[in-house]
Amino acid sequence: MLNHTSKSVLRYALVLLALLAALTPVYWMLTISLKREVDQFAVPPHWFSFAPTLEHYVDAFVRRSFGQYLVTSAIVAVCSTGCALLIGTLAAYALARFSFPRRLDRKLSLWILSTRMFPPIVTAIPLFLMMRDVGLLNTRASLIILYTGFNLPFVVWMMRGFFLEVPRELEEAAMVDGDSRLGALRRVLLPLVAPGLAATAVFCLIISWNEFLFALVLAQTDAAMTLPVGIAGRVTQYEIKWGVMSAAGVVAMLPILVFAMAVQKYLVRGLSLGAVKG
Amino acid sequence: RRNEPQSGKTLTLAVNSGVEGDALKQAALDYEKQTGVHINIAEFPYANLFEKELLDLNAHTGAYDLIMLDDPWFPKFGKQQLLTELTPLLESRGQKGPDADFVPASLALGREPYQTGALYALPYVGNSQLLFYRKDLFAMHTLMEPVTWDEVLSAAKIISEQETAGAPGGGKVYGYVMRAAQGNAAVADFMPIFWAFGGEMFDAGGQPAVNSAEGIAALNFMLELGKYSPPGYASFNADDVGAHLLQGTAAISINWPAWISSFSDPAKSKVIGKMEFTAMPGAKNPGRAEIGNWLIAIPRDSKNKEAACDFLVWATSAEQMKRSAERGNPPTRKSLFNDPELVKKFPAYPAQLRSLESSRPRPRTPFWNEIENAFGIYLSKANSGELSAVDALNQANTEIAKILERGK
Amino acid sequence: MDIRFEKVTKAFGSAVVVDDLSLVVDDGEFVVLLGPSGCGKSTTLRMLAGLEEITSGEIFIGDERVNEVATQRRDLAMVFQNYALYPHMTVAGNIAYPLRIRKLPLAEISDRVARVGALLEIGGLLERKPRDLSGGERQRVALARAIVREPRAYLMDEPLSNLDARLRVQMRGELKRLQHELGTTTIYVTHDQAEAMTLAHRVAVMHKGRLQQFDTPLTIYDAPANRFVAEFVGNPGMNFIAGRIDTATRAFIGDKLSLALDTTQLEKLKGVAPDQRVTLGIRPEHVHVTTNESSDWLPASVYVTELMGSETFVFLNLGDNRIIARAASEFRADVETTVWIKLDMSRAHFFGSDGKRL
Amino acid sequence: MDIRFEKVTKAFGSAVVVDDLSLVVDDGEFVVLLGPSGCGKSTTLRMLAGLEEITSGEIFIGDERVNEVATQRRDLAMVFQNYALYPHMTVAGNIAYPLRIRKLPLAEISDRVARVGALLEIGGLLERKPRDLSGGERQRVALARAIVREPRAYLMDEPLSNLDARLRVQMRGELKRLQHELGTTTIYVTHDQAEAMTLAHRVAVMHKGRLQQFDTPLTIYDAPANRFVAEFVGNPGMNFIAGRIDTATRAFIGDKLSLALDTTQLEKLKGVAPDQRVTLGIRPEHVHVTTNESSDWLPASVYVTELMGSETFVFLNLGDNRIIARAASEFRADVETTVWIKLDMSRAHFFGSDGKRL
Amino acid sequence: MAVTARARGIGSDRNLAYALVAPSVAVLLALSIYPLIHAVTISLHVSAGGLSRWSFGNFVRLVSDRFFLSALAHTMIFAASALTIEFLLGLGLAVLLNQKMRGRGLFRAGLLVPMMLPTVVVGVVWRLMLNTNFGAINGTLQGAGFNTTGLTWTSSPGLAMISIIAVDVWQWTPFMFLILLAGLQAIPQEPYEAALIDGSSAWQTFRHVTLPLVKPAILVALLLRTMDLLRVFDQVFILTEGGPGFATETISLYIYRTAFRFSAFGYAAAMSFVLLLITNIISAFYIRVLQAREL
Ligand SMILES: Nc1ncnc2c1ncn2[C@@H]1O[C@H](COP(=O)(O)OP(=O)(O)OP(=O)(O)O)[C@@H](O)[C@H]1O
Ligand SMILES: Nc1ncnc2c1ncn2[C@@H]1O[C@H](COP(=O)(O)OP(=O)(O)OP(=O)(O)O)[C@@H](O)[C@H]1O
Ligand SMILES: [Mg+2]
Ligand SMILES: [Mg+2]
Repeated sequence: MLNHTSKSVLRYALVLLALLAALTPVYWMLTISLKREVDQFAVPPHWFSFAPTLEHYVDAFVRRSFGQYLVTSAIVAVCSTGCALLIGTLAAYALARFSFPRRLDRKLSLWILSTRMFPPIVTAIPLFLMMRDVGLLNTRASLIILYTGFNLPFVVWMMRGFFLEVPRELEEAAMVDGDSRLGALRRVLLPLVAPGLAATAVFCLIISWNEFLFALVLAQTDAAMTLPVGIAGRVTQYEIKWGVMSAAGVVAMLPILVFAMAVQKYLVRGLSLGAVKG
Repeated sequence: RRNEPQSGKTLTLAVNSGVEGDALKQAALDYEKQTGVHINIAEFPYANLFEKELLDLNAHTGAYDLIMLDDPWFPKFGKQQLLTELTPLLESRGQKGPDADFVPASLALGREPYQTGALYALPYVGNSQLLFYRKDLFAMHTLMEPVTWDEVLSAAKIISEQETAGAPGGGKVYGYVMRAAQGNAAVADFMPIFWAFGGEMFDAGGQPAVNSAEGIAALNFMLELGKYSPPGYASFNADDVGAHLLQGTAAISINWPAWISSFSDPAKSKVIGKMEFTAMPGAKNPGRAEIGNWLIAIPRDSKNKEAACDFLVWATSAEQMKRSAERGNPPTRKSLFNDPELVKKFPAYPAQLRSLESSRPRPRTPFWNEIENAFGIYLSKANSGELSAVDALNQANTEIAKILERGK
Repeated sequence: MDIRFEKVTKAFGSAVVVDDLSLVVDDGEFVVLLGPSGCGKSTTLRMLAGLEEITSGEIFIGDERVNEVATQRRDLAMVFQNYALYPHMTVAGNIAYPLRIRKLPLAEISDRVARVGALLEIGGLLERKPRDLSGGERQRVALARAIVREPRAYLMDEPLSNLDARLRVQMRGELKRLQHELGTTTIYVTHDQAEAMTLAHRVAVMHKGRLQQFDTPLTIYDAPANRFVAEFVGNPGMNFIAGRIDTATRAFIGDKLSLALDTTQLEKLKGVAPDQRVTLGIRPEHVHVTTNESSDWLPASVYVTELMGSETFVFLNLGDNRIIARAASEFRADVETTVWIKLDMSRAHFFGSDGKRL
Repeated sequence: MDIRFEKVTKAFGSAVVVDDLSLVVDDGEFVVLLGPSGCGKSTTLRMLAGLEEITSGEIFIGDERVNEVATQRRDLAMVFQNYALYPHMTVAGNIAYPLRIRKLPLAEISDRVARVGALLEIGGLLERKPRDLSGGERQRVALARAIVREPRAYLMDEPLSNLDARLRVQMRGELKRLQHELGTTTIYVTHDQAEAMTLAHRVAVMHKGRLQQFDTPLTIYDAPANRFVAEFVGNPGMNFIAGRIDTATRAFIGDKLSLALDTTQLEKLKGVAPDQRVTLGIRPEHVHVTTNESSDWLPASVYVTELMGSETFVFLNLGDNRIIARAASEFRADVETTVWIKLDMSRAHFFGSDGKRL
Repeated sequence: MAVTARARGIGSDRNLAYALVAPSVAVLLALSIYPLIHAVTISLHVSAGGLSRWSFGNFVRLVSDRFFLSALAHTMIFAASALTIEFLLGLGLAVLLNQKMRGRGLFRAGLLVPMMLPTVVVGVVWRLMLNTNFGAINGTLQGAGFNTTGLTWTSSPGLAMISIIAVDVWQWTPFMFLILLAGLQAIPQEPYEAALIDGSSAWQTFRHVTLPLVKPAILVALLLRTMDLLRVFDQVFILTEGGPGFATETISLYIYRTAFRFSAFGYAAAMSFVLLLITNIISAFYIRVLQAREL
């Protein structure tokens, strides 16, 4: 309450500083995507005044098939995020709410986590061979499956933590009211962990959206080529196509940004207010 | 002709995303129009293309009917028998082999063993290093086109010391710009000097000999040259070098022909018409460039070898290669280097041909990647001042020895 | 639906909180669970609801053994001691929830919600979120959520504890009516004497997880099975005077006092050995007190008086016993002064040294 | 430390929940806030504690205007109606927290915690987490956390609501003693008649956010300022009989009844116009009832009787008035039978049509 | 209050529990078992002159491999520094943006942007900005009149490490921020009111109420971030390729070269197991220290 204003001024100052730090490079990237090569290296750099050109965007999305990569990326990201959230949340719920015999739940949680510890570089080849043998090589399906796998540990651990935070009474009430466990999960628990769910979703989406190595290994033709691989292709043997990469980067960023904007409103104060006495 | 390519067929190409790939892409479109054979191009970053192809071919997926290879990769593919021998396919077309128009140095790259062995790939892009320099500055300071490394050094010295504000935008012009990033970059810029100073990777017994007296002299010379290079060159790659040249902040460098067209592109270049290109300078030995050709081969597991071969022959034919040349890729055919139209467009072609014919491949060992990596790290360390030339080369030598040891 | 607990025990780790509980609640009966804080009342309800696993023993609803039956299939309605409202739903949403799950037609749902809302005087709050409610309002929402359905049984854990006296009397009446109309078996935890007395068909008194007495309210009050019940039920609880029975003088001999016993009482107390310690219990309302001296009344000194408005509690020192008398609201007496009291021996209770009623 | 509310108003959006409240609590005074559920008691405490912004008006603690003072610096201790325990701390941790942050020596902390724990009979639970406690135990932890300190004032929001009668009487005593010893100003919200009567120096009765009466418990009980107070305080509340004053017959005339008035009363009622409606109020304990006919008593028919054990409430139809009489526990009468009642007119209250006391 | 006692599996529920975890377990098994077996076998093979045989050679080679050891060291330095900074910054921002303030939504979304860019792009953009001679940073500094000689960001061994740490911090602090914010949001209001009443200062409240209650989120954040940091690949690969010299070579980079460039898969796998072991130890440590309640 006291010196309310001065406090909030300070707060704004700090936040804006952080924003500046976060967004300057992005703005720079934006300018690069609109600059001709000569201007990109100008010293001192042109932050604001330069002759903009859409050349690089045209190059990326008209001359090259980045448009198609974008679609593939979108499909893969959305599907894998969806799957991961779905099955991961269920598992998280079980691990948070049931006590398995012989501490099995503990072991499971740890194992699930550990699947994320192995460096992907080494698993890439066996997975490549696996996909070859099941005939999924060079398909979007293969990427969806893989990314679901990558995101699962995260989803499970994240959501498990949030479930543990929710007063158990609420669920009990739901079940006494005759709701099935899953019904209670859907109608009571999930709305209450919306912040966690939102954060998790954003993160999963980002991971699958930007994954590079496996996309590279599993794609054989444009059929399954994702945006990051396409973008990386602009680092050529002799030069780096800064403009095209930035242009693609800008475009790649937008969908996620929109999504983040959309879900961030769920990042609101936890709702267990007034729920239970104690 | 017996196997007329029947339309409706599909070929899949793995190409390097870059000018070479783009050229082949264009060609593919034309080919499709002509023959109705659909050509499916898969572009991959240069940094990963090798791994990608190796993995895929080893896994026998048969996904690709044709692949582009940078020549240093070839020994690995050759040794592991992953490619289709071309001669039989050519003979089945009534050719006894590749025609004589190919530059021998380039064609030799596609044979395993080198020069003498069976033919597995045809050269498509005839890169070999050139010495780039700013003729305007050279003229200004009354300097001759350098033919020895010492001349390069003194020229670099003079320009560095005098052109402190000569760059567009008023910056300093560095006499020389080299790339000493670990790995490929450092090695590529070092090899010409190394060879010119009489160094050899391996002695007669096949043992590593980079730390020979000549080697040490060469590296010391490189460091000397480094004094006139922009700060931080120890981490430079081709793009940094290109940027410096295009921005007019450096006067001399070793680089690849692929850059030549850029200098006349106003969207990129601040030095239009000021660049000159020439063959490698020499020292104790005559100058020899490192060759860096792009080859095209047919994987063993391709299911359309015939059709693939048809395309290969077509794409490397004189008239197609001319189109690719017009798109900025140095050819691998003598006839094209001497083609008046092209020479008019690319005045450096004579120089390039000379350089190409006298060029040397990187040592042809399947462990080249590993060796280049280790060697490059120490070269880079020397250039960044972490190690003295002697220590760097000694350590490099032992590492290389280890690698060969493991290979046995 | 009748409910049976058979030798039910619940232990958290080593701590036994419900101990060998056997209890039969008849169909349509209204049973009140009474007991000190922490004696295991909520746990008992929670086991019945299937929210706590039963350590040993069996629970039956009707003829069905429900030990392994999942909560949602037991079809019970429960008012949680700590409300457990759904914070993200409006009051209406909270109340409607159990109906929505049963896929009732929307019209009926809103209709029922409105009715219950009006009944519990929260009709005006239906669109609020729980966090915008007062304590008592929250409690009423919790109650509403339970009574909006017609389950096999109601379990209510101190459903009125946060309501004001007036509202509580009123709600009490409504619950009684409701339960009477529907005839739904109800188990009801309360700490409020009046609720227990007015609502219960039978009262079960628990102590340290053990059932002490299970009988009609009046019996519990007028014939407590042991000292604990006698002291716990009634507010203030029963007075106790230590002493022994002297068959010779046909009297109860305590510290500095001797109280004559009538034949029936002597009959009851025949079994008691002369030297055995006996405790006499008598309720405050059976201790008559007056300020003006009167023969054959006992003198006692006033320790303190508590004015309740409607009545006055007089704390007295009688010998080395401290006893409480209920007096009219007009009664006044200064501390330390001597007053005269009379114990209505016809209403006296006697307990053996084991605390059991004699 | 004395506490002053001056014209304090609190509105949530458009809803005014505390309305122009002015109240002065003297230093060391024990004030009980009484009022129906949702009348604004908790909000009042929360404003005093600085947990709710004040919409208008001023609050003073001592001479300091605290409207803008941050909660931490008001140095008050509060028992929250919903406990608000720290879920991650043990009981001991919860109780110790206010001391720990005041950097008291560990020895003293543990010593104090132990003392308070013993006092509230949660000594055995100190190592438990709140989630492993029963409702009453949680409430006691909340209480312990407040009384472990010596703040400028205690704010207690129904601190005993979930405790059993016995424990409540006991805690009541402890709180009274504590407050007496420390002389700490205390504002205490309760719905329990007995607590209000026994603990309070003064009782503030609120209704719909407005202060109705602020006076000593007995005054509140014996001279309620208006009908609301009269009905709200007392359990069951006061009986009301509508009628008018007939100065000629010096009597109160109601439906089928006429009650003689004495001079003092007539004095009081002089101002009342003959035709003006007047309400007579009389408390159940001042309605004497007997089954055996007696002259000059009024006949009334029994509607229902409620047996409380210690006493019996008799609901009667007197003309078209429903009145309640308090009778001894032995009193029995069947429904519909006629009984005879006598109103102790000396204890009658009269209220004008505006509900104000005459 | 957050009641987190575990539901006692009642009857059919236990089967439900298994049914719920089954899909996740299935997917992860499918994706991890085969690769693991594969990795174990190849790591226990060395190929000498064409034919390969069982041997511990790869693991023996580890201890004598200078490149490996220094790569390990680099990775540790990198991970430790980046993690610390990211955690502190992320926590600070989360706390900052946890309170109500106008435009909070935009700020939050804005702060997440760095994480949304494809890593390749991040690498490239920073590489461009950090460029010693043409980079925006040095350029702007010079413009502001600073002397930037010596600020050869990615080009000198010392600065290069700092540069890649800085870039990682820039890109991944939002991750910490996001998770911790979500964690903070899940904390109920009541304990805070109690803390105010008990007179605890903002800091004390943070220390004694907020931190303990947000532990689960912290745990997850640290765990996942650590794993990813220890496996860091893309950024470094684009930014410095491990250079100059070997200054910023991380384990993953080295594993990558070994596996793909030099086709020494066995040795790469062997190195991976070391990394796996380290990650395991660290994770176990976190869990022991931070596990708010029984797992
Ligand atoms: N999860 C638990 N772990 C350990 N002990 C527990 C747990 N839950 C409850 N208890 C203990 O069990 C006993 C009975 O708890 P219960 O809630 O049934 O009491 P109660 O009769 O409802 O008391 P109240 O009237 O205060 O609500 C209490 O002493 C409590 O401390
Ligand atoms: N955040 C809020 N928004 C809107 N109305 C509110 C809010 N909080 C409380 N109220 C209303 O203010 C009124 C007073 O609330 P308060 O909690 O002070 O009541 P109370 O006297 O404590 O009642 P109880 O005895 O039931 O606790 C209630 O009607 C409640 O609905
Ligand atoms: Mg309870
Ligand atoms: Mg309240």
